[in-house]
Amino acid sequence: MAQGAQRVRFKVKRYDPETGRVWWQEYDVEVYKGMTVLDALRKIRADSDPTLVLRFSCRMGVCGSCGMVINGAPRLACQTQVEHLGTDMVVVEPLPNFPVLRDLVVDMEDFFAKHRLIKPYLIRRDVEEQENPTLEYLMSPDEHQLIKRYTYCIQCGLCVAACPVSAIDPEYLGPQALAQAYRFITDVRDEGYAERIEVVDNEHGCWRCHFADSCSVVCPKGVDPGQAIQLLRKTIFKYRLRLFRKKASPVAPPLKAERRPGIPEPPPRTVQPEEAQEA
Amino acid sequence: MPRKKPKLLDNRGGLRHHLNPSYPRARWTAERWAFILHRLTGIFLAVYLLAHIFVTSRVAQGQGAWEAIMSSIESNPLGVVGEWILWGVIVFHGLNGIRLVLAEALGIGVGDPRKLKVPPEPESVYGKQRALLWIFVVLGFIAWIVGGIILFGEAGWL
Amino acid sequence: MKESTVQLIQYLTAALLVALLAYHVLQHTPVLEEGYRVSLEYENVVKHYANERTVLALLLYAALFHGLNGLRAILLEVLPSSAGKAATILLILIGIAAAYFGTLTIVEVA
Amino acid sequence: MDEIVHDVAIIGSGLAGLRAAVEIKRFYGDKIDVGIFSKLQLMRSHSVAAEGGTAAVLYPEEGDSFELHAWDTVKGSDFLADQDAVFRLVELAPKEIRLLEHWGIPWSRRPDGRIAQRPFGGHSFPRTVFAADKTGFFEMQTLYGKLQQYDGWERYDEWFVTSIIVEDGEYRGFTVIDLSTGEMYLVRSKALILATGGGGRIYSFSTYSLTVTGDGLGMIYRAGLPLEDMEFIQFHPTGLVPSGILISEAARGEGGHLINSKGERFMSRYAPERMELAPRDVVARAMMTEILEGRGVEHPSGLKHLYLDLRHLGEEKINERLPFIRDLAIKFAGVDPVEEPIPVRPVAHYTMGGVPTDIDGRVLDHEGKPIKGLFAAGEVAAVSVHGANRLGSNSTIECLVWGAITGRLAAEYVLGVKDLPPKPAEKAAAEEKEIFDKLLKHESGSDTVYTIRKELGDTMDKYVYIFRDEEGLKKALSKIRELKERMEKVYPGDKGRVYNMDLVRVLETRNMLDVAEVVATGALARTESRGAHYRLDHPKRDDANWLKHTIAVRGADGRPILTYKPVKIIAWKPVERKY
Ligand SMILES: Cc1cc2nc3c(=O)[nH]c(=O)nc-3n(C[C@H](O)[C@H](O)[C@H](O)COP(=O)(O)OP(=O)(O)OC[C@H]3O[C@@H](n4cnc5c(N)ncnc54)[C@H](O)[C@@H]3O)c2cc1C
Ligand code: HEM
Ligand code: SF4
Ligand code: F3S
Ligand code: FES
Repeated sequence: MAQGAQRVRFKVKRYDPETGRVWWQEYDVEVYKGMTVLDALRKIRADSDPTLVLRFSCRMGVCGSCGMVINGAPRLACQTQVEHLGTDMVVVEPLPNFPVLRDLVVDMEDFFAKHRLIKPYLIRRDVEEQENPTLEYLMSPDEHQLIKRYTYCIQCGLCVAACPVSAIDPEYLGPQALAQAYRFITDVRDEGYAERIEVVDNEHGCWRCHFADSCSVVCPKGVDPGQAIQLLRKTIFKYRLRLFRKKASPVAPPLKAERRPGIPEPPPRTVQPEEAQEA
Repeated sequence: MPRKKPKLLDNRGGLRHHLNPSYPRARWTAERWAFILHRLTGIFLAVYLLAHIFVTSRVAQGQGAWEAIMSSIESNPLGVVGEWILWGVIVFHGLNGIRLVLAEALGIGVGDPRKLKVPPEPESVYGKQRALLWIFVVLGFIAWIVGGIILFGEAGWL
Repeated sequence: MKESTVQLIQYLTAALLVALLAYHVLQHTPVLEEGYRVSLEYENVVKHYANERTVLALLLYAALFHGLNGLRAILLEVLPSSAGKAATILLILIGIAAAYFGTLTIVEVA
Repeated sequence: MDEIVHDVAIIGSGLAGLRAAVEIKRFYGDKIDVGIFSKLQLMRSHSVAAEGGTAAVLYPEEGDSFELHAWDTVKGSDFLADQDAVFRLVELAPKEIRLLEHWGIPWSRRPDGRIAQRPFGGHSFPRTVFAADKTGFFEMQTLYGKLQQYDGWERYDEWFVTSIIVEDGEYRGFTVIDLSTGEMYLVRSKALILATGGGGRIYSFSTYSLTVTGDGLGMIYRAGLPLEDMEFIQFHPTGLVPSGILISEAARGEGGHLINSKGERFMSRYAPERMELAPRDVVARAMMTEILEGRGVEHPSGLKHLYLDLRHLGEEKINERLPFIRDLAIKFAGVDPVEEPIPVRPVAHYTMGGVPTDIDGRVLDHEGKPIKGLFAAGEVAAVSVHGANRLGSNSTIECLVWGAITGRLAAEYVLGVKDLPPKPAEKAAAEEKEIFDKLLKHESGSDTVYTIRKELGDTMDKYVYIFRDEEGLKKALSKIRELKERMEKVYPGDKGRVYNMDLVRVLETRNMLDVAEVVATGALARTESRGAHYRLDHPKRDDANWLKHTIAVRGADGRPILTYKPVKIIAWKPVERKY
């Protein structure tokens, strides 16, 4: 693309819930180098059509708001540069497999509910320690690395939009929830594997995945739910065959360490606590 | 207090997305094509199995019954082509099935979760299972052709 | 039955089928027979039945379970929950019927 | 208008809001029913953008101490912080870190399995706990996940609060629009925890999410309550050019260098000891000086910038400690930090001021009396631990600490009162009329919210930036007033009910204009330089006259009236601030 501006046509699928009308609308946008699809859609809103609605917030790919289908693939609008798409017509649609609220905004209630089902928090037997911590639970960098990529999930829903099973089975837990279930099951600090396995080991749970791996290729954060789900099933088989043993990592022992060199002392107080008052 | 509900538009991809191996369009996944083929071949095989049980039950009714049904298949060119397709279906479903048992049930070849590139890439796509898929595709294709040569040769077509 | 158990059997039968099917197919190839057509002549077929009773029976049950359970998986996804349950029952009945017929053939021929 | 009733309502689901909700649930369980209102889906709040880390004293054995953390914070604040609050912060911080750890956060680890820490600007000990460079994101994820453990709370995703009603020194309720249906509701609760975050989007070049528009600040101000120290806006040294996306201070904490167009590490001229790790105000001013003196580089977008150089750290360290920074630089600026330096420029980053509260998070009126049933926590509140300049990684910990404190306190308060406060029917009806009969019925002229916002942002970027002077501030103020007038005649272009973003933008812009006016007024009045507030015409700190907090209340003519409030000094008297 040349230095100067270039016009790109945006074709957006719209839905007006008040009349029930669904239609395609086209807009021309002057794009500049580095312009993202989100920038372009916001420009359309500001310059020509304030009734076009979409969801966004962080504009830096961490909040997970701006998932939509761009040129046939689920992507984050804020992370997709118009230039990189390389087409002079950009087709934008709401994420499939989610009900549409209006234009590009989809309803994610069910998606969040499924995430909630898999208990996305550490489960420990030492509840007393867990709620009144003394020191941290041990976890080596290597153990951390085991769950790291799964913790990157921003709940954008792109994986569910891409999954062929979510496309036909509304009750399927979906790649996001299943990957998170595995994230907690493999966390060395967690002891809740039995509970979580009961949640995912059912007719609409992890067995409905057929390793199409579309979830993994569309995931904007490299979470790789496809991988997580396969490893999850392996773990479940092990657990059912009573080969799975896990002992949650303990609380760290008290630290014995030397004072680090070069750390200054805080200066002596110049106001004594008794005379402390408002200056 | 029950909340008011908006009027939502159902946008589930349905069978159209389910059966479309090229969705999402951005990056082609071989695994998705394999899945959809595996599913179609599986259905084919299951239906064939029931038919097969019925056909073979003729053996129990004596030579006449058996030869009658066999010749109706063998004399029909579609029957021979059908056998060749069946052979291809078995080969694909079987070989891909081996890959699936390894990957899905044993977690073999789906990549090491600890490996994290920056920006992160999906390891399962680059894992050994993908290589295995291609190997099987090639092997399966060869087996299918060899099967074809035998079948068509015996039918006197070659 | 837990879904994981069902699925485990699905994978076990898959693994088993690789061996059984390989054997079954080889019986009809020039490797173990004179040729495919020849292997399907009445006497040869009957001979096979007599020699391979157990293999054929195993193959029958494994393939039936594997294939019908595969269909069940698909139906569970396409149908709503309640219909999925009904489909399961229907497939079990089909399975039992087919297993009965198949067994009958094996017993009678062998 | 329908009513929604809860024991405790929380507005805002950032770190502060979620932490408060978790605290109430884990101590009071089903006894207290909570409603969480957020104009975004809960886990999308701006807090996810925080990158660098969270400060806490974890290893006193290695030489860190509460006293040292407090001193760093007080010195960083240029002595404007309330020191009692600072001590509260540092003492409660370690527990928050360990609680999050016990709830599942993947903190980065030392080889022996303990929590790792990194150096950060203005801290004398490497005490910033981090989770790679997405700390805020992981904290949000953990709190959101933890909340799922409990029942008895209701989520209101994408409900936009339009006004908070306070009458007779008591909180009465608030009005809110459910974006998914366009219905308006009056929410009544025995207590309200306000956690709506800062107001950084009044600047165009800003690290903030696009939705951080200072709504809480604006609504409190319009409810007749004061705002404190709003002139102190932090400018972060390293905003990615041209988008303003934050390049975390962690990049410098891990050893990154700032260089100018001549390739010099210019910080040696401004803070020879701490170099790049001097506090943000110092580094940001140094950078602007370099740029103004002509040692900057011009970006195609027209912005002048300097470079942040990470190349000497090597690919391995960058990937392990700063993966997100690399990701961002590649995706949003087309620069791979392993091979090229990153173009950066100081950027609006944090709102030090906010709603004045006492040390427990109770909202105060302009006389310092607590408002019954109203609490505030997080960036929206000014407990004043940050004074005139916040130290990096001290704000997420503030959100956690005061989230927990206000949660506990609000719950106890609610258990002590029997009835809901009286129904503020009149004000609620007036708000409904304003929106549905006025805003949604009129057509605007040539102005749109977007032109107003752009002009506001550009004005702030130009005149109320790092270097300020009387002339510029006066220009800014008159421009803001002009915009406010023009805003009277701007209506949403979208007249639909469901998910009317344009209506939200109009309401937000009103809040932004109010907040901007308070910022500029406070800055004009404060004739000294302290922390982030630097006046070219008054370049010295003036403790004799200005060691006090600014309090701004809305006057009858709509303009802010300023009064002042003393600083609480319990440990250290001001001394010269050198790094
Ligand atoms: C890019 C960036 C990086 C940062 N990095 C760090 C760091 O490394 N370390 C550190 O300590 N601090 C950092 N900070 C500062 C810190 O992230 C914020 O101060 C903190 O996250 C604020 O949290 P909060 O809970 O107060 O508010 P927010 O997270 O801003 O949440 C505000 C909430 O209020 C809701 N809300 C607002 N208005 C309305 C309304 N009208 N109706 C309904 N709901 C409403 C929003 O939906 C949202 O849920 C960073 C800030 C930025 C901008
Ligand atoms: C060569 C031996 C075979 C192997 C290794 C094999 C392997 C597999 C595997 C692993 C699956 C599970 C796929 C998943 O759930 O993702 C599967 C599914 C299936 N198989 Fe087989 N199979 C074999 C033979 C057969 C036979 C003989 C039949 C027919 C009777 C059959 C019918 C099916 C069906 C219908 C499915 C379901 C397809 C789906 O859910 O997508 N398979 N097979
Ligand atoms: S797994 Fe990836 S695609 Fe799916 S919700 Fe999480 S971040 Fe989005
Ligand atoms: S796309 Fe769907 S089928 Fe499985 S691997 Fe991913 S969840
Ligand atoms: S706007 Fe936050 S992910 Fe795109």
